[in-house]
Amino acid sequence: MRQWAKTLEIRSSPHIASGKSVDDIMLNVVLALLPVTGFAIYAFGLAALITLTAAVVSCLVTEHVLCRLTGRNSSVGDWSVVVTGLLYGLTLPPGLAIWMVVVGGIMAVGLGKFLFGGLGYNPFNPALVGRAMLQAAFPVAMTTWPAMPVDKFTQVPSSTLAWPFTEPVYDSISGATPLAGWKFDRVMTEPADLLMGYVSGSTGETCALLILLGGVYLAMRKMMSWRIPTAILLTVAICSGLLQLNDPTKYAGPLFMLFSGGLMLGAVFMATDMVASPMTHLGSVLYGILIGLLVVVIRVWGGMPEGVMYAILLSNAVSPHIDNWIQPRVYGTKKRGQTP
Amino acid sequence: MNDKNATANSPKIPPKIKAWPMYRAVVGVGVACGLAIVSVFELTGPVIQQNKIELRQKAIFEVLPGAMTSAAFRLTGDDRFEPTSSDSEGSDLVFAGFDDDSRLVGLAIETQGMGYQDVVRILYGYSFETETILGISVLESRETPGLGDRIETDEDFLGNFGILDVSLSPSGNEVAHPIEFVKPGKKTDPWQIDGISGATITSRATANMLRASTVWWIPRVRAQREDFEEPNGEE
Amino acid sequence: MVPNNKHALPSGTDEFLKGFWKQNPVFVQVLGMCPVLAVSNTAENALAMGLATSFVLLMSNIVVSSIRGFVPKQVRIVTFILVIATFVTIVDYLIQAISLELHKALGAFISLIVVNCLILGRAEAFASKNGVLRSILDGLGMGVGFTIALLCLGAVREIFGYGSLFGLELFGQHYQKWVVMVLPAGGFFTLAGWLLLFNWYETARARRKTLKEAVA
Amino acid sequence: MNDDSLWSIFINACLINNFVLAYFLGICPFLGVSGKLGTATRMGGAVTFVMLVSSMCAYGIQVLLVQIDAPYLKLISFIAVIASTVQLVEMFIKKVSPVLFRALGIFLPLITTNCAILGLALFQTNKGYGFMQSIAYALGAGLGFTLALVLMAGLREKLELAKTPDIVKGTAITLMLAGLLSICFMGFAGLSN
Amino acid sequence: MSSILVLTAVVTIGGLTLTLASLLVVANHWLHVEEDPRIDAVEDMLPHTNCGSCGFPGCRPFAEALVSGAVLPGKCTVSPPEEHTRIAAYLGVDVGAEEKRIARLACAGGSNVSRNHARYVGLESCAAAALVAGGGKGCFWGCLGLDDCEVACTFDAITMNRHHLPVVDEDLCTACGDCVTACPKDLFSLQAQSHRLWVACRSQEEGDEILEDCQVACTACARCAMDAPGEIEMRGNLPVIDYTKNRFLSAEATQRCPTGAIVWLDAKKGALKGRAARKIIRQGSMKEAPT
Amino acid sequence: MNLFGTKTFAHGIHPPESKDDTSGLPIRQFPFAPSLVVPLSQHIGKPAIAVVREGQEVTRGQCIAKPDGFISVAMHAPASGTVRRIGLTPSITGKMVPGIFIEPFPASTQEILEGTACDASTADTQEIVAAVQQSGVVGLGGAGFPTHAKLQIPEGKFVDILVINGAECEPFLTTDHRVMLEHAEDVMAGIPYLMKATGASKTIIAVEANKPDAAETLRAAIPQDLEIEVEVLPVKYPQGAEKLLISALLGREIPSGGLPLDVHTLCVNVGTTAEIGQLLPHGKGIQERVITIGGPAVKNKGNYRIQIGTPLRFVLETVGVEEDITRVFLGGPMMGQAVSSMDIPITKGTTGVIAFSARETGFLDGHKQYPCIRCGYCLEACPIFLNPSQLGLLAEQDQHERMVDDFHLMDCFECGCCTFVCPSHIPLVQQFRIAKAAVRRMKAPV
Ligand SMILES: Cc1cc2nc3c(=O)[nH]c(=O)nc-3n(C[C@H](O)[C@H](O)[C@H](O)COP(=O)(O)O)c2cc1C
Ligand SMILES: Cc1cc2nc3c(=O)[nH]c(=O)nc-3n(C[C@H](O)[C@H](O)[C@H](O)COP(=O)(O)O)c2cc1C
Ligand SMILES: Cc1cc2nc3c(=O)[nH]c(=O)nc-3n(C[C@H](O)[C@H](O)[C@H](O)COP(=O)(O)O)c2cc1C
Ligand SMILES: Cc1cc2nc3c(=O)[nH]c(=O)nc-3n(C[C@H](O)[C@H](O)[C@H](O)CO)c2cc1C
Ligand code: SF4
Ligand code: SF4
Ligand code: SF4
Ligand code: SF4
Ligand code: FES
Repeated sequence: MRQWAKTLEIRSSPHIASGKSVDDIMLNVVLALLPVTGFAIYAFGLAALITLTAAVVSCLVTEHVLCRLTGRNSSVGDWSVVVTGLLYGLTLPPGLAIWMVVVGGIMAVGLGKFLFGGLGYNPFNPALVGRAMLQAAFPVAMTTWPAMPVDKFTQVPSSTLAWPFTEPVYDSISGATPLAGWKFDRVMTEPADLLMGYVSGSTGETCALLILLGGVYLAMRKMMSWRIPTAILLTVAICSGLLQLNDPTKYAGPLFMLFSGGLMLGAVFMATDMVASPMTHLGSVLYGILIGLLVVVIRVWGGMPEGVMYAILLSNAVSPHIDNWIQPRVYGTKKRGQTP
Repeated sequence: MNDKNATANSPKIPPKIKAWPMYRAVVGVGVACGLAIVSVFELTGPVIQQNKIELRQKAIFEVLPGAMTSAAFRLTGDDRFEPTSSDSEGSDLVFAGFDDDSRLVGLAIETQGMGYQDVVRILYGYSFETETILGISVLESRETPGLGDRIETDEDFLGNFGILDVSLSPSGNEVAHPIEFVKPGKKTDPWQIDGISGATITSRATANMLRASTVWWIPRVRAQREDFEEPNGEE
Repeated sequence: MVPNNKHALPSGTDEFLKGFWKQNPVFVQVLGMCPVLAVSNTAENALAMGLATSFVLLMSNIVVSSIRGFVPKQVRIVTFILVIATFVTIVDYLIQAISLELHKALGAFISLIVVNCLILGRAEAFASKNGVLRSILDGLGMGVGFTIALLCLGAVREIFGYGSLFGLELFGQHYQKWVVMVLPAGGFFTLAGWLLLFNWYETARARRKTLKEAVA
Repeated sequence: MNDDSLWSIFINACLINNFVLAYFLGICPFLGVSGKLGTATRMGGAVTFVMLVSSMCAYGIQVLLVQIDAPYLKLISFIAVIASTVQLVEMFIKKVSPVLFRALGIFLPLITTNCAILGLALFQTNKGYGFMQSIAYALGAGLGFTLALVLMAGLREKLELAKTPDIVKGTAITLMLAGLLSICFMGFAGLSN
Repeated sequence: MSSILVLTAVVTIGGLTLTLASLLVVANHWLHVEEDPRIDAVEDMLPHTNCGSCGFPGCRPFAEALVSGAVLPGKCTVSPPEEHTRIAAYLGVDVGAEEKRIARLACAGGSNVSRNHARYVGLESCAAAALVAGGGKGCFWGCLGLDDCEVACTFDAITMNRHHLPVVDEDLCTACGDCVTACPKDLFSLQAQSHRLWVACRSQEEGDEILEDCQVACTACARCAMDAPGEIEMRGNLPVIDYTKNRFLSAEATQRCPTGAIVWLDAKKGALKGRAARKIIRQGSMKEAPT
Repeated sequence: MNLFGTKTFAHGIHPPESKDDTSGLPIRQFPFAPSLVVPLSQHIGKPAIAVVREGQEVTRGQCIAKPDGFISVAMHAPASGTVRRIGLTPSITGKMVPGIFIEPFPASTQEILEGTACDASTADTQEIVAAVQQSGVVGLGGAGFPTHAKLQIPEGKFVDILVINGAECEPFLTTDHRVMLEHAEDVMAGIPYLMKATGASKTIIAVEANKPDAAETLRAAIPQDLEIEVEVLPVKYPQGAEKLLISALLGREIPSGGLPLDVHTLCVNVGTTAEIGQLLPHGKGIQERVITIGGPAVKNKGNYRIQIGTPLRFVLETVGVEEDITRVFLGGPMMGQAVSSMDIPITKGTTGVIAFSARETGFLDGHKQYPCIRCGYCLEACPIFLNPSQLGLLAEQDQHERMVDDFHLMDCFECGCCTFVCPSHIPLVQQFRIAKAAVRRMKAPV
């Protein structure tokens, strides 16, 4: 009687999907980061390669081991931890001791991501948590920059190879980052050098053009919110412009502010980490403005020359509130948002 | 409150407030406590006073090598200095240090300024003979251990002192070369302070407060050098 | 007024020992966190703070339990705090007399022992309901538990942050100090780490227990 | 005397040396009451209010004690006054407005045993602040406390829906977050003029 | 000198405390608010730490909540268990002596005796599956076996047997009713433990056609109703047992059931099926030991 | 000509349309199945009451069940034949519902029985409503709400614009498209009934831009004396949902929990309209409907006019399916319901039968589910402006009340946009359905 002996499958609608997938998005972020990574290796040589490899590998291994220890499926395959590792590596000074890179990588994934429940639940940007921990633990090592450019590709600073838990020894006198140069000595770096990345600084932050290129690629593929970087960059540009108008000898101009330090990398790749940023469009813009303001405040009035990392982390902490506060206006209701 | 239900449910009625037990308890205990504190204060007071003086003297002797005794002086309204007791406090004090032979070694002066985290207070020693800063001692700081606190321990940094030039200009009423801060290893002139790499902010703050303080104090104390000469310190 | 359970008083040893583990003020009750975090950057400070707190705890427990009869409820907090503040002032002066350096290191936290939730908590929860002897045991136990916990934190933070323990250098001069450990953040992380260990041990023990029961 | 500007006193107490995240004051309520945003905000308000009141009281007492030259009575008078003020305010609110009491007053007992209040009184006298400076300091400290509490509450509410491992749940995760927040606040270090 | 000191101290502190005490006395007099005295009593039994770890902003609000019955004393992490029991005893309400009730499942169609029309893919939960074309089970009324009840039971009274059918441990079950709400097919109900005669099926289909989907289904043959007239009656193609006549019920009614849909739940031997139930069914799908 | 209309709604998605296979195929008559089952509940509301006995012979179009109350409609025999049984039959929800089993006479001409006609120009509102109820017409757009109940405008409300829904935004489906092309005059005949009953002064027929031929045909068929407009809207899912359609056309926003009536409009599907235009002038009852049979696993895809009550098994056997068929659902792929049993009959609400084989379904299930990464895609897709991400997180913790109270769960109409775009492949809609069911259970009077 029953012609179809075969059982059908039933599932809940919808029965088709867009085909976008988390691993796909993350893989694309890695792709977008490749030019930056390439330039970093070109500019800083083997030292950068070692730093980046150590960063990515330590993040990957931490994730895998922690997943295994807690009996979860290893989530290494979704590429997100590669993004974290790569971005984390790109924010480190090129000559950082390998063992410190590894310590920070463990912090980034363990403390920044895993303890909060893994992918999707981290309240702070894991890569920056790793960097912030390192900056707090080893401030000297984290603010010592090899002079740019390094003469030979194969040259590895002795600090990179410091024994675990020992203080690294620096072989040559370090260079100053453009921001530090401005803050402490009022030395202005050439805008062309800034743009092309021929300055000293963290591994991946120096070439603003390539970072923008990656950002545009991601934004076009709709894998990143273009609102956040735009809001950040505009805010910084406007604020610094106003300040410069006020007193050009005391305050650096928009061009310098935009293209120095970690602002580009931070605005394009790190503030946009969707997990720790608000979800609505308006929320994203507010979040971007907040980051921009904090960057300016810390850079101009703060004790440290650079503040992108702290600005992003602080805004990460604020983003749940932005999300609470700015809810989309539901169709057919009057008020925007609701108070949970 | 739904008092009917509440009282119906439980027969207990809140006790009437009686004033006397409350007074008895609070005042009684308070007075007893006051007495206890006073007696402990009485007992420990002199020891603490001694400790305080010793601590300050330790700092003075540290910044004025060779000094064996010290005396405190207060700046008066007419820009003169008069002796005062060694446990007095205030921002208008300087301390003179004397060696074995009761000869004036120099003055110790306190100054403060914003560091990396919070206000840093330091004491520095000034020598009339060489017209230099002899040394510094940190009285209070909340700087990062291992970084900011290297202004106390960093040999290179401390090497700046002893020879740090604060001589007056020929006119005698201003410091010829106010102290300057330079990046580590960039020192060329004797009035420059070489920074500490990794603690730039704190070392710069130190240099800045020294500059401000010396510019103000040195012309004044030099003009009144004789005020400090008679050794009439307490010890 | 309140039905009392005089029938099930724990033994004196238990009263003393409970503060070590079962009701450890720091790890279990999570009380008196401020000094725990603030003054545990070195083992020495931690020890000093622990002892100072224990002293105040003990003394206030004694006094509170002996005057508990004649303090009306409405002024209880004020009275107890007066007692505690007195002992804190005394400790403050004693430490100043012993060493000003130590006093500087402990900072305002000596004075803040007054508001350490642990002390008022024990005064209210225990001493005001129990006899002097029991209160002494309780105060001692809690004090020791508190000191142990402080030492746990202080030791870890000093080892990482300074490479030393009780001022003794452990790893030679090339050791890279972990500045974060002596910063405020390090305090939070270290305590969190200890709590993690504690939780992990407790869950593991609970699991073993249920496993045993299941087998039996 | 101290001549810091009111604004820098305020910023210092609120951001740079945040009472909770840099000075470790008021940790118990910070851990206890930061679970829900609404509660956190109200607790913050209550603490700020009490800080203002006790800061003024402390200023008065300090003036008095200096006059009669009895510094040794500082601690005991501060705490006695603060404790009873809090109790009085609590009773007062309870009587006058039960609604307000529900919203605010219930936090008051928690505040008596809050180090932050006493800490504020002690610090402000140690630093020798004048009346207006004391108020700026209290306001900064109170708002800083509220800020830390509110940020923490937001994070904790968010994490409530997360799949945090079991052993981290509870105080441990709150402390982790506090540590991270404290690192974030390090960004404000050295903020000046 | 020292006497002056003592005098200052005594006068200052005395004055201060006097003022404060007066203020408190006055305040207590004027500002006293009438409250349920049990709150005070309960608060007295709490540790007064005001630590907030109970989730309430202090001991008093917690005491209020306790008195109002919103929480249980165990929430307080500070006070020891003895205190908890003390508070519970003080506030305790009479539990009353009712007959023990337990949750019972009205389905015996484990995976060994029933078949599925379609394979459900998606969230692993009965509630989810039930919304997708009923879950794909051949019998629309039957248990989907995706553990919602097991998860819902906070007392671990439910375990799934190896045929994916929930089994209730009568000792552990507290009749909380969580499983009743959890089951999307409404298969659980709370029954007095003495109700031994039980229809383990909900199918409303009539006739043998249902047997193709489930071998232990009730075919509405009405033999049980005939064997126990007045105590069992057929309603909506299912036998309905009148438990008010519980005393007269016996295993007799199960004897002629061809599928074993009606069972006698023996306290010791578990579910007993009638002689007429086919052999495979008699081996039982209902009271399997959980694996 | 306005080919690419600009009127549309915010958010929404663009799934692949997949309509090319069947949109060009004319409607064909489907053969009679050897046995038909007419469920008594094919609509929202109370089931109809059978008025035939087992063994009775019935004529095609004869009323075999009468409405039970106002929110209920009549059923008509889909074929002349014998009533074999009145018993339970499976339905698309999986529930067993009572139905009338009819065995058609093999050699009958299957003439349709006519009743009392209802003339749009003379009948008054009540007569039209009664006639619609008697004709058994329910919403053919999928929801199956009795149309006459919509036409009964409550006291104090009024309708000024009637919207005829020809959007057909679901992928694969082409029934409305074909009806508009081939039965434009029926649509135009149906509109006067609707306008008369509701008092609307104007009618807008909404067509998506991917059916330009339909729009043309309709425009050409507009009678002189009626104010009817054909509006072409850009292609976007779920344009066909009445709330969004009305927003797109008129800029009116239906309040949360409200009806189109609250903004003085009424929305009726074109198929429904055509059916009314066809049945009412002859007093007939509905016994067949147009259905798209498509999907990759179907061999003879097409648009068919099928007897209501035809078992699915017969339908698929007749059109032929691939060997490895694994999944069949009724309706479009976005909202359609999966079929668990081949014995369920085609009902008035069935718009299409879509079948997938193992190849396509494999693609869907190969995806691993990740935690929500808060990408915000779902927020950007949800046409109701909900926060599906937050709702999903809450659903995982079973915080159903918060979902309802704080995040408007009950406004979700399960369009599936959020699930479609979610890169983490979270079954959001399913979670929302569970939550809604749980909330309804809780709120239901005990
Ligand atoms: C995204 C990003 C964020 C950064 N944030 C910070 C920061 O908050 N603070 C910081 O000192 N350096 C930060 N850095 C590194 C700085 O850009 C820069 O290299 C360094 O701060 C300059 O050295 P300095 O400490 O001498 O100023 C960041 C780098 C990147 C790529
Ligand atoms: C946790 C932390 C603590 C710091 N503490 C100090 C400090 O106490 N004193 C200081 O001058 N700089 C401190 N810094 C700032 C950096 O070390 C700063 O980049 C450095 O002073 C710049 O010096 P450089 O130009 O030699 O690199 C700290 C930075 C961090 C991250
Ligand atoms: C997400 C969604 C999509 C819909 N799409 C259509 C559609 O494409 N065509 C249609 O006629 N009705 C569609 N509907 C149903 C309409 O909202 C509405 O119920 C119908 O047009 C009313 O006409 P009816 O009662 O004649 O079926 C959709 C409903 C929803 C919730
Ligand atoms: C546009 C974009 C930016 C990202 N930026 C970061 C980042 O800055 N840091 C990071 O750890 N992960 C980043 N990720 C990866 C991912 O979100 C991260 O692994 C999660 O934060 C871990 O839960 C990014 C992903 C995308 C798509
Ligand atoms: S959920 Fe409740 S009623 Fe059901 S089995 Fe468990 S304890 Fe019994
Ligand atoms: S009894 Fe109900 S809840 Fe339990 S497994 Fe069966 S269908 Fe699911
Ligand atoms: S299914 Fe609901 S939540 Fe998802 S997009 Fe549609 S209306 Fe929004
Ligand atoms: S689309 Fe999916 S992953 Fe993205 S926010 Fe929505 S639920 Fe989360
Ligand atoms: S110890 Fe500071 S608030 Fe508890």
